[in-house]
Amino acid sequence: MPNINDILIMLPEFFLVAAACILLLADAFMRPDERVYLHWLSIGVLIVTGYLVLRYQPEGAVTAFNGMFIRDGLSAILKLFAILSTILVFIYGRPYMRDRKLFVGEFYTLMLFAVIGVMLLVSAGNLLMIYLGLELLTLSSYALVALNRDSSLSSEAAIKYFVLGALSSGMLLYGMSMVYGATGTLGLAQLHEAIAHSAMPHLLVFGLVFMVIGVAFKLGVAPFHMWIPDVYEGAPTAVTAFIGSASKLAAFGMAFRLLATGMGDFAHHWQMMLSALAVVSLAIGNVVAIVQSNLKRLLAYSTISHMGYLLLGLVNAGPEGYSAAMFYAVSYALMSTAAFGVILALSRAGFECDNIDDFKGLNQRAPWMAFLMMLALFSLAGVPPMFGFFAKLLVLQAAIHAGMLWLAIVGAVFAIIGLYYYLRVVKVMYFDKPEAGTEVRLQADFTLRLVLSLNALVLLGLGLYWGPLLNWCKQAFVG
Amino acid sequence: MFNHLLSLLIWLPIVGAVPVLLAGSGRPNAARWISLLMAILTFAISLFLIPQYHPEVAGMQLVESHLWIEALNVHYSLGVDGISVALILLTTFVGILVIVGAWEVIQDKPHQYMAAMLVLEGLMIGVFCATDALLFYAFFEAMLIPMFILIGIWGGPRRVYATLKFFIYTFFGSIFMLIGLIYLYLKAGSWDLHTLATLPLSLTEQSWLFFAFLVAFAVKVPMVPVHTWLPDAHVEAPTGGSVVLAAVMLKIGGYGFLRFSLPIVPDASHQFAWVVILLSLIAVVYIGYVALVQEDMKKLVAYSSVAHMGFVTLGVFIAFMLVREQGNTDAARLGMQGAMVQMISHGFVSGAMFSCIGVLYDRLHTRLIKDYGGVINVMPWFGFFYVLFAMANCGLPGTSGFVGEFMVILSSFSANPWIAFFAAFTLIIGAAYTLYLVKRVLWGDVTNPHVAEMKDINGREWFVLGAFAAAVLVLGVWPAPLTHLMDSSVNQLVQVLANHKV
Amino acid sequence: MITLSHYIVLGAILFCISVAGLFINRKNVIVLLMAIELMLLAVNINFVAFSRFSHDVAGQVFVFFILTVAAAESAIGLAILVLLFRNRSTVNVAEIDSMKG
Amino acid sequence: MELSSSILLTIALAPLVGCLLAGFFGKQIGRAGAHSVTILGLLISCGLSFYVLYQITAGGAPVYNHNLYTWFEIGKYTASVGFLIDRLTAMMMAVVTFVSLLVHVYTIGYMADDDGYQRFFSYISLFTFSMLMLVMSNNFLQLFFGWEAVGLVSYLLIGFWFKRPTAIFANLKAFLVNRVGDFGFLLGIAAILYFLGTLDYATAFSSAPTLIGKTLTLTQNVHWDAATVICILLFVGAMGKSAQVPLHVWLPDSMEGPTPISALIHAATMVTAGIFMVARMSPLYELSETALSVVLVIGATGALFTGLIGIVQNDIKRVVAYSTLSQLGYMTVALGVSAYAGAVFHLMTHAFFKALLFLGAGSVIIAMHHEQDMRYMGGLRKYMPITWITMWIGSLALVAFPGTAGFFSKDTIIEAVGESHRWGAHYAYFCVMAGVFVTATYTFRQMYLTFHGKERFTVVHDDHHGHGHHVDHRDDHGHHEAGIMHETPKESPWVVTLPLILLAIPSLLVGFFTAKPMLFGGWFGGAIKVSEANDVLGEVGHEFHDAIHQTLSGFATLPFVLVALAFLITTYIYLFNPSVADRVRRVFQPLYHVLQHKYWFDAVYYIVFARGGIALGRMFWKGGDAAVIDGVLIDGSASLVQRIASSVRRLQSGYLYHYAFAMILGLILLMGGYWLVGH
Repeated sequence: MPNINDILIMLPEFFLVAAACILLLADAFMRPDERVYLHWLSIGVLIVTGYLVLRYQPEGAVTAFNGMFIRDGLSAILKLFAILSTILVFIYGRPYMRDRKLFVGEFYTLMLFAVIGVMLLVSAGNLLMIYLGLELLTLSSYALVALNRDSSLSSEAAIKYFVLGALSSGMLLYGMSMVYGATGTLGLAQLHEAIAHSAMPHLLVFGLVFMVIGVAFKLGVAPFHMWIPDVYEGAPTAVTAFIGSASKLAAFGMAFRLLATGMGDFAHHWQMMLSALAVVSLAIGNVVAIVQSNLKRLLAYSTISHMGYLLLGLVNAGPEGYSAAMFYAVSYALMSTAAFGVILALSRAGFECDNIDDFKGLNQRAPWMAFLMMLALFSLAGVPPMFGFFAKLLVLQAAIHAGMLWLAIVGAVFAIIGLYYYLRVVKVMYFDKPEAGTEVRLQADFTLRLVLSLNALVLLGLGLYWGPLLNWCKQAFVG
Repeated sequence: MFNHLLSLLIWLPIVGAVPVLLAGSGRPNAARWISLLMAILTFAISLFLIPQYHPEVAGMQLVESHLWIEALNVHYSLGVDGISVALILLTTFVGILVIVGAWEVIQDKPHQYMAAMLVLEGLMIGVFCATDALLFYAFFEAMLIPMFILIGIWGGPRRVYATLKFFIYTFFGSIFMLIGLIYLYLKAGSWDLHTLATLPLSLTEQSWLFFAFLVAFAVKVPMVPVHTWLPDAHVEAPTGGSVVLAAVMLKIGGYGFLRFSLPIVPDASHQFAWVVILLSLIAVVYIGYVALVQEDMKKLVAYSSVAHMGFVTLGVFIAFMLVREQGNTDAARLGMQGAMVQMISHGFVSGAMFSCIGVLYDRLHTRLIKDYGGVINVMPWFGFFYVLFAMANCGLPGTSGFVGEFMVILSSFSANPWIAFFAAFTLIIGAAYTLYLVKRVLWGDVTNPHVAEMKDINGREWFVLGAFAAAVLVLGVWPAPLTHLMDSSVNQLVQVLANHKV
Repeated sequence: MITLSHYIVLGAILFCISVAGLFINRKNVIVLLMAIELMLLAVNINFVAFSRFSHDVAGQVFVFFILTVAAAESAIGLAILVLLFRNRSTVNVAEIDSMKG
Repeated sequence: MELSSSILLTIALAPLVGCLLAGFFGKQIGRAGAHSVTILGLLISCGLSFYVLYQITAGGAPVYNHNLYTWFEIGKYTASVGFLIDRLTAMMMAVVTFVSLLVHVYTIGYMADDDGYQRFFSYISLFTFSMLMLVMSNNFLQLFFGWEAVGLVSYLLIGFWFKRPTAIFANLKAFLVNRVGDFGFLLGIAAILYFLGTLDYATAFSSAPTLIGKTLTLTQNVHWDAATVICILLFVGAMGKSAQVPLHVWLPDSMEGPTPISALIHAATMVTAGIFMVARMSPLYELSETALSVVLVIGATGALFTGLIGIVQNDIKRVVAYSTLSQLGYMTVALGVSAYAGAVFHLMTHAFFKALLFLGAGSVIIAMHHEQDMRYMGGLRKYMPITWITMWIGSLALVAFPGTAGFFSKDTIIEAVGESHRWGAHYAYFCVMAGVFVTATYTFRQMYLTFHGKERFTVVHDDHHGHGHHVDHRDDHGHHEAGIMHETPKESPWVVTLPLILLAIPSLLVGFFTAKPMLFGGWFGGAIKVSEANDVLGEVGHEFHDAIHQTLSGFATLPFVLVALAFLITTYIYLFNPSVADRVRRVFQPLYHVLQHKYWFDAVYYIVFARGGIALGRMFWKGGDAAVIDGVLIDGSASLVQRIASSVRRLQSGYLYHYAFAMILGLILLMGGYWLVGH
């Protein structure tokens, strides 16, 4: 029987659900000029949720509702950073959304529901929970992508996202059904037991392939990446920032729950698949990004390659690799929020500022913004002493430790190619002369500038001192 | 202060860049003065190394070590031996001169230029101090960013191509080294260079690691055939950039060989020494000929840098032949010392040469040799310095350029007369391309009206060239202090070469 | 006698049909939505069959959730479709290619 | 009494101080200041040099050999800077400083109206410093320092009139050819360090015998005798510095420099550095017959064949230049037969009379307003008697007229070669003997063309060609119409003639007094070492009783006959029947052609090394760096990635069904992959 303790364990989620519903109602009674309260309220709600996540954080792992819900270090970290990046998105996105008449209640409530989806997903203890969390997240994301009703691009992005997302979740479900059939259970823990002495290992692997595809799609790993460039480009930049940060964390959580918690004993199977996927997405992501002219699209391809690096961590299939991968996911979330943050900060009404050429001579116009963007880009490129470098270091190390030296070398080689397109953006910002018609917004509001600066400088700061975060990630996987 | 001397040296210029950036945007002069102050301060502090460092004691001194990332057992550990001390002094010395050299030359965003220079200086010092592999790598790579900016913003017409080439080339080299380092870490459980040096490795492992290191440092030195980024980078870089690049950055390649290839993979280094020696000799001869036909002064000097750095790699790697095949440690020390002296000397000479070209460029805004001619008629003082540095560049005794090459040739003869034969070829070809340059630029009658209007060097330029000249001559006439400074460290290195790992 | 494998095969066939519908159809987005529904049904068949044969109810519970979510999903799908039609005045899949490369 | 290092330092540094003052503060101290300080410096160092010479010879001072400071000390290898003062050094110091001093004085007159006055004085003082460092060195490092430093000054001075294309071509050529020599020299030093483990003369010489039997392995089956390798490599250096065939090509061109330089550097001192060096290394050379034979043959070749070229030269300085080449050949021959003392002795006498000849030629050139072509001279003796007489003295010394300084040195060499049984000695004997005739021929020809016969220039008086125009003449000489003078030639000022007279005296007498001790008296003591077997001078010495007998018997020797023959012929041709010259030329047309083109040495070198080098460089650059490395590897791979990228991006077609298809494909691949791995 569920008891009060279960409620306490799930307190953050319950609180957020309640708050989201209240905000949904409140929004109905708000005059447009009061929306700013909604903005701050939702930020506050998220902060409280984050606090709750940290508070009563048990040692080790506890489960609620008969193992449906797991609360452990992993979930705590992922939730916290998901919440953090959502807050960042709210702050960065506000002027952008206001300029585009998108400063509406749905944005906030949908985002909150998406966050709930993330939180459920990363602490799912059961295939059913994984499905529900995933759907909650993706359904809200579809709506968010389509938020800009009058933009044909965003509706096209939405439909593509929707159809492919549905396809992938269908495949995921199909895989789940197979696994269920082979083991007769949906609980991940029981699954882990059952796999060892399963009557139909082939059926299991069959299911595993489908589930891997579901994960790969969520991560945006080639060849299941096709939706990423279009969605990144078409969606409102704020939403893109969310998809590029929070939902990547969720995807990692999902991958871990399914593959490690659930199918841990089949590691030797999915290691193969993941390393193959890693190579493909490293190649496609890094190479195709070179020829992009739209910055959001470029970042989309960079996401694909980064998820390839994240897989380098996962293939290690041990606590070391998982922590490396999580470290990578976290670092990536911070980097991409910073990069998208700059785009959001610079865009004006009627000017998306998402073409690479729009950044020409940014150093003349807004040296500080250019500097922040440069930090983000070098971090994405993985040049020390930036944060991104050490993330790469960890995953490479994990891959080599797993005896996959060749994979690490592939990663290294593609890092060189990847460097080129990040440098291209820096070159545009610093070495080119500004063009007329690309005047960027200069008077972004103070909070945005402050938070964005902090966000970008953290990339440098964490680069200089990233030990504690790594330890935190490592502790999530002890035992 | 003294127990954090190295940290101070590294971080003072880097932190000093912040006020420069803040103050500078509106007030260029403030930026200039602050950065000059920082540079001088750094130099002054670096002078404390001389009393603080005890040359007779081998091994790392002024050591600082703090746990940086205990999860990966990475330490923020610094330390210097004689070689690093010499290179740090070179860095801080050049640091001042580039700031002064850029004083009114850089008019576009001088504060950013100065800040980048200071950051670069700090990072380079960091490279010479780091005794932890990962820390070294971090500095080694981070260095690229300010240089990338320097070339890209204040460079010449093809600056974008040049700077991208520079960055990607170097990154390409070092990424494989990173893989190698990770491999070593996983084997040794530590990044500490000393631990790695004592780590037993099979010959196969060593060979792979050797080539990983070779690529990284060969690009940096640069060695043939991965040298082609250098001419482009030099030609397009602003004068200060070229000076730092030639004077200090190239040395990091040679330094890397000493810190990584020699101690960590001695057997593979021995086995493949012939590769490096061959490439070095190619650098001397082949590049010498290439330099002969350059039409761009900077390109010519850049190529001559490649040729001169050939002596560094040569001096380092003949040591293996001498120690392991003949047991002639003294000759090995001579060669190694020669390589080190060559590094320092080349720092002065090439820096001076590029400063001279900068002086000319500031007047006529062209680097093509054919646009000059008979400069001596209008710029006698400049001519004096130019001839002096040219002579140093072709290794005239009494200038620093001679010392290193002399030592390396002497010891390489002991290794194998043929090596010495090809190495000594630099006497001819080096003189040929340098003096041919001098002939076309300096001598002769005034060729065109622009040259006729050139003014002789002003006080600021006098200071820069004079400082270089002093360094070149002092080192050339009395190298003993420098060799004494490095002797015990070099000796220790040679001992390291001797002990086998397999 | 109908065995488990018959159900599985049926599910597989349905799944394949739906998949085929997804990438062979070049006409209409609506068809895509239908294909998606079909895919979910295929999954449902699997779940029910498995749960029936392994005497475990969880599978059937899962099916309920899938059905619910499917409803929500198609709702959103149709909403997006409406948007698309409003902006493009077409629902032809072959014409939705303004973002590529 | 003991020599003090302070004195020696003063000798070396006084000229350097003068150089620095004149060079850096030339403007402030002015012309007078410049020449005063430098000459003062030279006076000091010259005076002290003679004092040292006296101390060493008469004062009974022991050989001074101390290090001033350590240059580097690495393991067992040390390099120091220090002085070794024995009789050889002392004599060289005296000669160098004496000639240099006179040249300084002479320069006051010669460069009177040149813009680079201070610069010039600074240079020649610098040269004196470098030369002293060279001769006073007690180790190979410092020797190499002086060796290259004098090369540098020579480079600067040949290109002194840097506006002249010919001058800056000549100085580059001179430096590079010398570098070829230094290339060998440096390798020689390296070999010494390798075999003897030291750079110090004393240690090296004392351990020289250990070289015997040692070999240098070049390949598996090629082993060369250590001593031979060392000596030949060192001699390559000497060939460069002392302009031995085939590295002699730079010396004639070096005449582009002002005449005082030709006298000081390219006749008296620098070019003899090679001779000095070999003499200094006698303990090593004595170990290798082979090396000495090489030296002998090369020297002999130079002695004869470069002299021949002198006969067809019309430029007064070039005649002297070629005679210098030939005389250097004589010295080298002497070295080759281990008559080191003879070589050094000839070096000394040659320093005097050749400097005299050059300065005399310079004085003529002044009088002719920098016309150097002898075809436009003639009959100058009545205008400039002092120059005329002194130059005759010099010429007699050069042709070894019995009694003159040159006689003692040169005839001794010839006899020594006669005595020697070394391989190549016969060839050498022929060369030096024929050389006597050649020498006499071009010398008398030069004298007649310059001072005798009828004037071949016309004086056109016009006022607006003032003194100030000399500079212009000098700067582009040859541009003014040949054979046209604007003032009657007149004797040069005393600053010019005084050095001539001061040089004429030793040219006449020095041999007379010093021949016996220096050649046969073992005057050089330990400085020069000759093994018993090779002691040809000893053989020669047996017939040598005293200078007077020697002089008298000199009239009955074959060389004198040759000289006399040459005298008669030239006198007939150039005084009485000039047309014969042309007929002779026509008869010997091919030979004349060969000599005119100096055996095509310069042409071949220019095509092969200069042009060839440039071509090779361009090939490497365009072909290697630009085409292969950058074109294919770097930019090639970059553009390859670009191309791949732009083709791969097409997969992102924008069509939903393609995207879906991609996923299905992925599914199938994963399945298939698993299938393959599974089975």
